[in-house]
Amino acid sequence: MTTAETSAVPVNETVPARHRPPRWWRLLGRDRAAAAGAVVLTLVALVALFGRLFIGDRAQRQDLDASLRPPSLSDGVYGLLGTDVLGRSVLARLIDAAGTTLSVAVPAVLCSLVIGSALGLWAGYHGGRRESLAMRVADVILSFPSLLIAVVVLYVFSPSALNIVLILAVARIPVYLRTSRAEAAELRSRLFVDAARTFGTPSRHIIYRHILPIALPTLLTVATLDFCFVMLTESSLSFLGIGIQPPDVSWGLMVAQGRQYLQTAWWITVLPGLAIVLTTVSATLLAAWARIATDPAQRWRLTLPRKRRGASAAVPPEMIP
Amino acid sequence: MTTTSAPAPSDTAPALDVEGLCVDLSTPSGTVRAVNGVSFSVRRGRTLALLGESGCGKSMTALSVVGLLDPAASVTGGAVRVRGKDTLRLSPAERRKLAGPVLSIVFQDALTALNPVQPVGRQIGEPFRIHRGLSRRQAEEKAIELMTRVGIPEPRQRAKSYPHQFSGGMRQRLLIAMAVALDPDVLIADEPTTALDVTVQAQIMRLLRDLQDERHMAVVLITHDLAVVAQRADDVVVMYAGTVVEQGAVHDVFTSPRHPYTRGLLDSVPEDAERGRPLPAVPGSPPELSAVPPGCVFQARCPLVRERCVRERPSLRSTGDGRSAACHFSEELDRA
Amino acid sequence: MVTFLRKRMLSSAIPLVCVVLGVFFLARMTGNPVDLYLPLSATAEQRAEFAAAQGFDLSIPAQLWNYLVDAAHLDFGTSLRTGQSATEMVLDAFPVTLQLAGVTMLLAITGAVLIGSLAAYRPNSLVDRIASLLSMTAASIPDFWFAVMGVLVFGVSLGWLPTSGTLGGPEVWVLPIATLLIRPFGVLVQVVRGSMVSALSAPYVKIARSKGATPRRVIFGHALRNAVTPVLTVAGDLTVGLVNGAVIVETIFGWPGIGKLMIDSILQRDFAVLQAAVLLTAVTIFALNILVDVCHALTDPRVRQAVPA
Amino acid sequence: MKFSVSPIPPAGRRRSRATTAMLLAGTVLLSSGCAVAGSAAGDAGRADGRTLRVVLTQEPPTLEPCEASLTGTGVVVRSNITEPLVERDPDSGELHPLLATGWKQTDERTWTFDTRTGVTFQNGEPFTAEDAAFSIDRAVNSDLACNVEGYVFGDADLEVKAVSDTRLTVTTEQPDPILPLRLSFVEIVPRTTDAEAKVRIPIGTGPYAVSSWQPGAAISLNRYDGYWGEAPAFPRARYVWRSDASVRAAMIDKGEAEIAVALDPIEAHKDTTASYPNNETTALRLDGREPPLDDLRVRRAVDLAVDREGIIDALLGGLAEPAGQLVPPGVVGHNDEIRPTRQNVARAKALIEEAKADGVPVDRQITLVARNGMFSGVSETAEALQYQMQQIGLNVRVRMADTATQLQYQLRPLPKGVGPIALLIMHGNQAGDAAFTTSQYLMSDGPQSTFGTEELDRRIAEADALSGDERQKAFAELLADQNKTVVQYTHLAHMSGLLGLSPSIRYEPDSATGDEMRLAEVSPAKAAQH
Repeated sequence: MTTAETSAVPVNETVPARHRPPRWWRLLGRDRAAAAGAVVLTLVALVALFGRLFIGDRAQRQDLDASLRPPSLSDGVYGLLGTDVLGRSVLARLIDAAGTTLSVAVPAVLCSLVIGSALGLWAGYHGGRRESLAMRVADVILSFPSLLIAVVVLYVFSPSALNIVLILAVARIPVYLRTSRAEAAELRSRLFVDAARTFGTPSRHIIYRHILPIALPTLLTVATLDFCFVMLTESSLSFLGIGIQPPDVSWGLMVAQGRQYLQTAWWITVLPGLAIVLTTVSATLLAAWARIATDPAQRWRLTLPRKRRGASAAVPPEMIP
Repeated sequence: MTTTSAPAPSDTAPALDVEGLCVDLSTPSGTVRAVNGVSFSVRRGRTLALLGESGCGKSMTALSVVGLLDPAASVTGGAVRVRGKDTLRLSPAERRKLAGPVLSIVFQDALTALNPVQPVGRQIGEPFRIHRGLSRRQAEEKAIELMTRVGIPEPRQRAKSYPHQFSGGMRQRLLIAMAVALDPDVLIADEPTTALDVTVQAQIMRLLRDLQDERHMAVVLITHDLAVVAQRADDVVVMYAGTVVEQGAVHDVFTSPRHPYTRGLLDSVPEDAERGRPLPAVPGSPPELSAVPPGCVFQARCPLVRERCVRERPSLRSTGDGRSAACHFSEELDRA
Repeated sequence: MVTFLRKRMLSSAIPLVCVVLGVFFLARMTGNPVDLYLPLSATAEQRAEFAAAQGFDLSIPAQLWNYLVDAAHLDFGTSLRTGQSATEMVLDAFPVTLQLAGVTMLLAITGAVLIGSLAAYRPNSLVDRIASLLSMTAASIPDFWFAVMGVLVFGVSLGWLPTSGTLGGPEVWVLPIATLLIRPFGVLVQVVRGSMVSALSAPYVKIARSKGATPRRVIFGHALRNAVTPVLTVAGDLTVGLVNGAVIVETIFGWPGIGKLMIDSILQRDFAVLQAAVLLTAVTIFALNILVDVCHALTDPRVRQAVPA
Repeated sequence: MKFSVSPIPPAGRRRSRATTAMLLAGTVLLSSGCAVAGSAAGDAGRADGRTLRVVLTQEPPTLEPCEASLTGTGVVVRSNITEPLVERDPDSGELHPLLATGWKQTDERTWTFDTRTGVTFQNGEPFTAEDAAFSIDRAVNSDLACNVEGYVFGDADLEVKAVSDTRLTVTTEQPDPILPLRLSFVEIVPRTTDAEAKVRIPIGTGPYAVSSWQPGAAISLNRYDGYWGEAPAFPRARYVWRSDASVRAAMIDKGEAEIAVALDPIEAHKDTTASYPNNETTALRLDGREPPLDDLRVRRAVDLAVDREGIIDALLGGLAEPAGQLVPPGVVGHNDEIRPTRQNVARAKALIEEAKADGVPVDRQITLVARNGMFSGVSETAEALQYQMQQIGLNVRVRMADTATQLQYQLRPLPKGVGPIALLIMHGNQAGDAAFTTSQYLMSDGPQSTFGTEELDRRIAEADALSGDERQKAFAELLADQNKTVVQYTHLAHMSGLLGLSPSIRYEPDSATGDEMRLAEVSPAKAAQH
C-alpha cells in the first residue's frame, strides 16, 4: 500500500479515484493464461455438473470383449479415448469421474477453508490463550498421521466419498488456521481495527468486516493450491486402496488403477492424470490472476500490453542482470 | 568518490541535465504518456524544485533519472546526462557505477524505504561496500560516522538497531545519511518531509541544506509544497499533466509567474500560508492522462483559455532571464 | 530466545500427549489383530490364547494403562508381525525417512529460491512464465505416476539409473528424491516467486538499487530475507508431510522408511509399532515446528522482539 | 541389527554414518543433471552370474521356521534354509522322503519315521532323530503359537519320541491317515534352537544358509558346503522386495534380478515370464442365511451370471482356469467330472424372476466384499462381478476391504447386521487334500462357512476317515453334491501365478513356487550365454 504513495505506482497517479477500476473480464482478457484457465475450469465444472446427464450408464457399462481398446475414431464417441480393462469407455469414465473428483475436492477445500480460517482469525484477533490453544490444535492435527485416520474411517466405518471429504478437510484445517491467524495477529494492532474497537464494535464484526476482507486473497490463494493437494491426496489414497471405492470413479482412482497398464495401455492412466494437471494448473493460474486483480496496488501489472511484457523494455534497464 | 572514470564536473557545467524526457505508462485504458518532453538541468551546489500536483509526473521524472521506474512505465525518449554520459543509454553495469557516487535518492516513507530485517548500520554502510570495496567492519565505521553527522544520538549502539526501533524523523535522517554516503553529485529528494510533522520537517530540511553546502551537491527537490520551494530552492520547474509548464529562478517565478497554472497556484495561497500545507487548490482537476486534449494541457482550467489554446499546444519557450513558460499568452500574465 | 524456546516446548507437551492417546484409541478402533496373526483355521481356544498372550483380552483402559507404564520405561512393546522390539524397528526406519526428507527439502528450497527469485525478478518475462507453468505442473502431477514413469524411462528404457532400492552409490537416490521433490519444489517455486515479487517491489529494494547494488545483492542481500517468512512456513508444512512418511516413494522404490512402516503396521494391526512410530514422528514434527519458529525469529527482528504468546 | 549372523558390520548402520557423504553426493548428482554413466546395479547387487537375485513382494516378517506356513516366510525358508522330514510333490501330490528316509503307520494312532544319516546342520552339528523330535515338539506342542500349529494341526498335541538316533515315533490322539502330509509342514531345526522364543534367523539342513539380513533392504544367503544333497548351482542368493508389481517387472527387464514373483497378468506376453498354477482358487461365497441369498434359485442365478472366461481373459491375463469346485486338479478330492458353469444370463434372469414371483426380496442390496491385494486385478474383478450380478436384476454394491476387515467377514463369528454378503475368497490348496477345504468351507459350522446341510456335514466326516481311492472318491462326490444342493460358492477360477525370469537362468515353477521357491532348482542358462 505504501508503494503507491512513495514510489508512485502509476495507477494512483494517473487514474483518479473517480475512475472506475476496469471490469474484471477485461482484466481477464488481458491475461491470456488466466483466461485459458478460466475456460478450462468452467468446462470442467460444466462437465462435472451436467456430464452424467449425457452419458447415462456408459461409465459403468462393461464389455469384457472390448477390453483395452486404444483411442480411435472408428468406435463412435465413447471409443474416442479408448476403453479400460473392463471395456468401459474412458471418455465416459473421465466425465463421470469429473463429478466425483470435484464433489470430493471442492467441499473438502471449502470445509477446511471455512473452519480453519474462522478459527485462525478468531485466535489471531484475540491473541493470548485462545491463540495458543488454536495453534496447539493445529499442531495436533498436523502431526497426526492422516493415513491412520483414513484407514480407520475408510476400512472400519464406511469408505464413502463423504468420509474422504471429512478426512481431507480435517487434515487441511491447520494450513488455513495458521495462515489466517498470522494475518489477523498482524492486523489486530492496525489503526483501523483499533478505531473500530474504540467504537465498541463487537469482535466478530471487526473480524468479519475489517480483517477477513484483507486476509481473504491470501486464504483464497492457499485454497487453490490446496485444491490441487486434495486431488492428489485422493489419488494417493486410491493408490493405497483407501480412496474412492469402485464402482464410483474419480480421476485419482483412474490414475491409480491404470498405472499397471502404463506400458500397454497408456490412455487409461495418462488421460485422467492430464485432467488433474490441467484442472489444477488452471485453478492456480486463475488464483494468481485473481490475487493480482483484487489488489489495487498490483492491478496495474495486468494492464501491461502483451507484446511488451516479455520484452526487456518492460523491465527497467537497471534491473537486467 | 572518484571511482567512476568520468571527469569531475566543473561547477559551471550542469551536474544533471535532463532533456526531452518522455515516459510512457501502461494503464487499463491503454498506453499513455506520463512524462512528455521534460527538460531541466541543475548545477552542483544548487537546488532545483520539481513542483506539481499529485499525478503530474514529477515523481516519475525523478524515478526515470535514477533508473528505478516500475515495469509498467518505460522511458521512450530524451536523455539524462550526468558527467557527460547519457544514463539512459548506459549498460546496467555502467549505470550501477553511477548509482550512489553520482546520483542518489531519498524517499518519502523512510520506514518502508529501509530494509526491515537489516541493522541500519549495515544498510548505511552498504554503499561503501558496493563502490569502495570496504570490509563489513570498515563500512560499519563509515556508517557510524555518517550517523553521527546526521544527528543520530549514540550512533555506535544504534547502528545495530533495526528500522522499526527508530522514530520517523530519525529514520528520515538515516535515509539521508545513506543517500549522501558517497558524496553524490546529485541528490534527488522525493517529498522527503511529507510524512513528518512540522517541527521535524524543518530539522530535516535544515539537515539537507547543511549537507548540500558541505558536500557541494546538486539537489533536486520534488514537492507539492510551495513554501518549501520558496525557502529552499534556487530554481523551480512547474509540471502539469506530464509536461513542464514553467521554469526559472524561484524568486522570479514566484514574483511574476508566466503561466496561468503557476499563477493559480500562487494566488490560492493565503497570506498566512504555512509550510507543510498541501498544494492549494486550483479550481477543477487535471486531465486524465488518457484524455489529454490535443491543444494546451491546461485549457480546461485556464482562466485565459482561447480558441488557439484548444487548437495548438504551446511549446516551452524562453521568456528571457533564463526562464521559460509553455503558454501562448504568457506575456499577458507578465503584464498583469 | 531461551524463554521463547522453553515456553514453546512446554506448550508442545500437551498436544504430544493428545496425539499419543489419539493414536492409541484410533488404532484399537480398527479391530482385533488376532485373526490376522493366526491361520484361518485356528480354533476359538487358540484365538483366545493368543489374545491373552498379547494382552488384547484386557479392557481398553487396562491396555492403555499398561501401554503408558511401559512407555514410561521407554518400552514400546514388541511387534506382532516380526517379533522385534517396536523401538528398534522404528529407529531403523526413521533415518531413511529423515535422509529422504532432508535431501528433498534441501534441494527443493535451494532450487525454488533460485528459480523463484529469477522468475520474480522479471515478472511476466519468458523465464517467469516458463518457471510458473512448470512449477504449477510439477505441483499437480500424481507422484506415484511420476515414480512409475521414472522407473520405466530412466530405469528400464534408458538404463541410466537403478529401478529401485537403497543399496548402491548416489544413483539410487535420484529417482526417489526426484519423485519426492516435484511437489514441494513446484509449490515452493510459486511461494518464493509470489513473496519475492512483493519484496522486490518494496521501496527498500529501490533504495538498494539506488545505491548501485547488483541484482544478486538486491535479491539475496535485501529481498530474500524479507520474502522468507511465507517460504519458511510452507517449507515447514511440506517437511512435516515428508516426515510423516513418504509412503508412496518408500513403497515403490523399496525404501524401508517410517511411512511404509506405519502403513504396514496399520494394515497389519501391529499396534506397538504404530504407536512407537507415531510418537517418534510426532516428536520430530513438534521439533520441526519449533525450528521453523526459531528460523522466523532469526530472520525477522520484529518477530524476535514480540514476546511469544 | 542383532540378527546379523555374520561378522560383517550391518549395512543399516553403516549407511547412517555415510549419510552426510550421500547427501552431498546426491545433491551434486542431482544438480549436475543426473546423468550417470553406465548401467546402475541396484539393490540386488551386480549381475555376476554367481548370485541369484530374487525380488519378493514384501520383506519376510521373520525367518522363524515354525512360521514357514506364512507365505512371506516360507518362500525364503522352506527347502532353502531348512527342510522337513517329508515333502509333497506339488504336481502328483505324492509324498517323497527328505530328512526321513521312510515312514509307516505302526498302529492306529502311531507313525514311525526313519531319519536320514550323514546330514549336518549349518552350524556343523549332526542331524539325528532327536532334532526331528525337538522340532516337531517345538512347532506343535509349545507355547510359541507357531503359525504351522494352527495351520495344519489344530488343537491336538502330538506325542513325539526319538526311539533311536535314526528313528522317531509320532502318536496322535485320534487316528490320522495324513499325518506324514501334515508333518511335511514342519521344518527341522537343531535341538539347540531356542524353545521358549521364536528366532528370526534359523539354522537348518538346507542347501543355503543365511549370511546377512539388512533390515528393510536385503537378505543374503550363501551356499552351505556341507549340504547332504546335490550342491546348488548358485553360490549365493539374495532376496530383495518391492511391493509394486511394475517395479518388480522392471527389475527383470533391467537385469537387476533373476527372479521376480507375483507379476501382473499384463506382463504375461513377455518372454521373461513364466506362469504356473499356484493352487489358489477364487470363489464368491454367498451368505445363505440372509435373503435374497437364502434362496437356492438366487444363488444358482449368481453362479450362472458370472462370465468366467471373460474375467479370466480380460482381467487375469488369460492365465487362470475357470473353476467349478474349490480344489484344483492335483489335490486329493478333485472331481474331474465337474464342469465350470457357463454364463447364461437368460436362465439366470429367469431364476431371479421366478424367485421374485415367490416373494424373495431380490431388490435387497447385496454387499460384495473383496480384499485389496488379494490378487492382481481384484478390484476390477469385483467390479465385473458386481456388473454381471446387476445385469440379472440383483442390487449389488462393492466394498473393498483390507485384510483385517475382510477376515471379519470371512471367519466365524460372522459379523451381524451387515445384510446379505457375497464374499470374494481365495482359497489356498497347498496342503493338497480336500479335507483341509471341506472342514473349513463346507461344514455348516465350518470356521469359514456361512451355512451347510446336515447331509453334507455327515459325508464330510465320513470322507475324512477314509484313505486312498475311497477318500478321493468320497470327497469328489461331496464336492459335486455341494454344487447341486447347497451352492454356497460361485466358483470363479483356479488361479495362476506369474513369475519373472531372467533369460540368464532356467527355472521351472510349479504349483508350490509361491510358498516354497527352491533355489537349488535354479540353474544358469548356459546355452544362452555361449
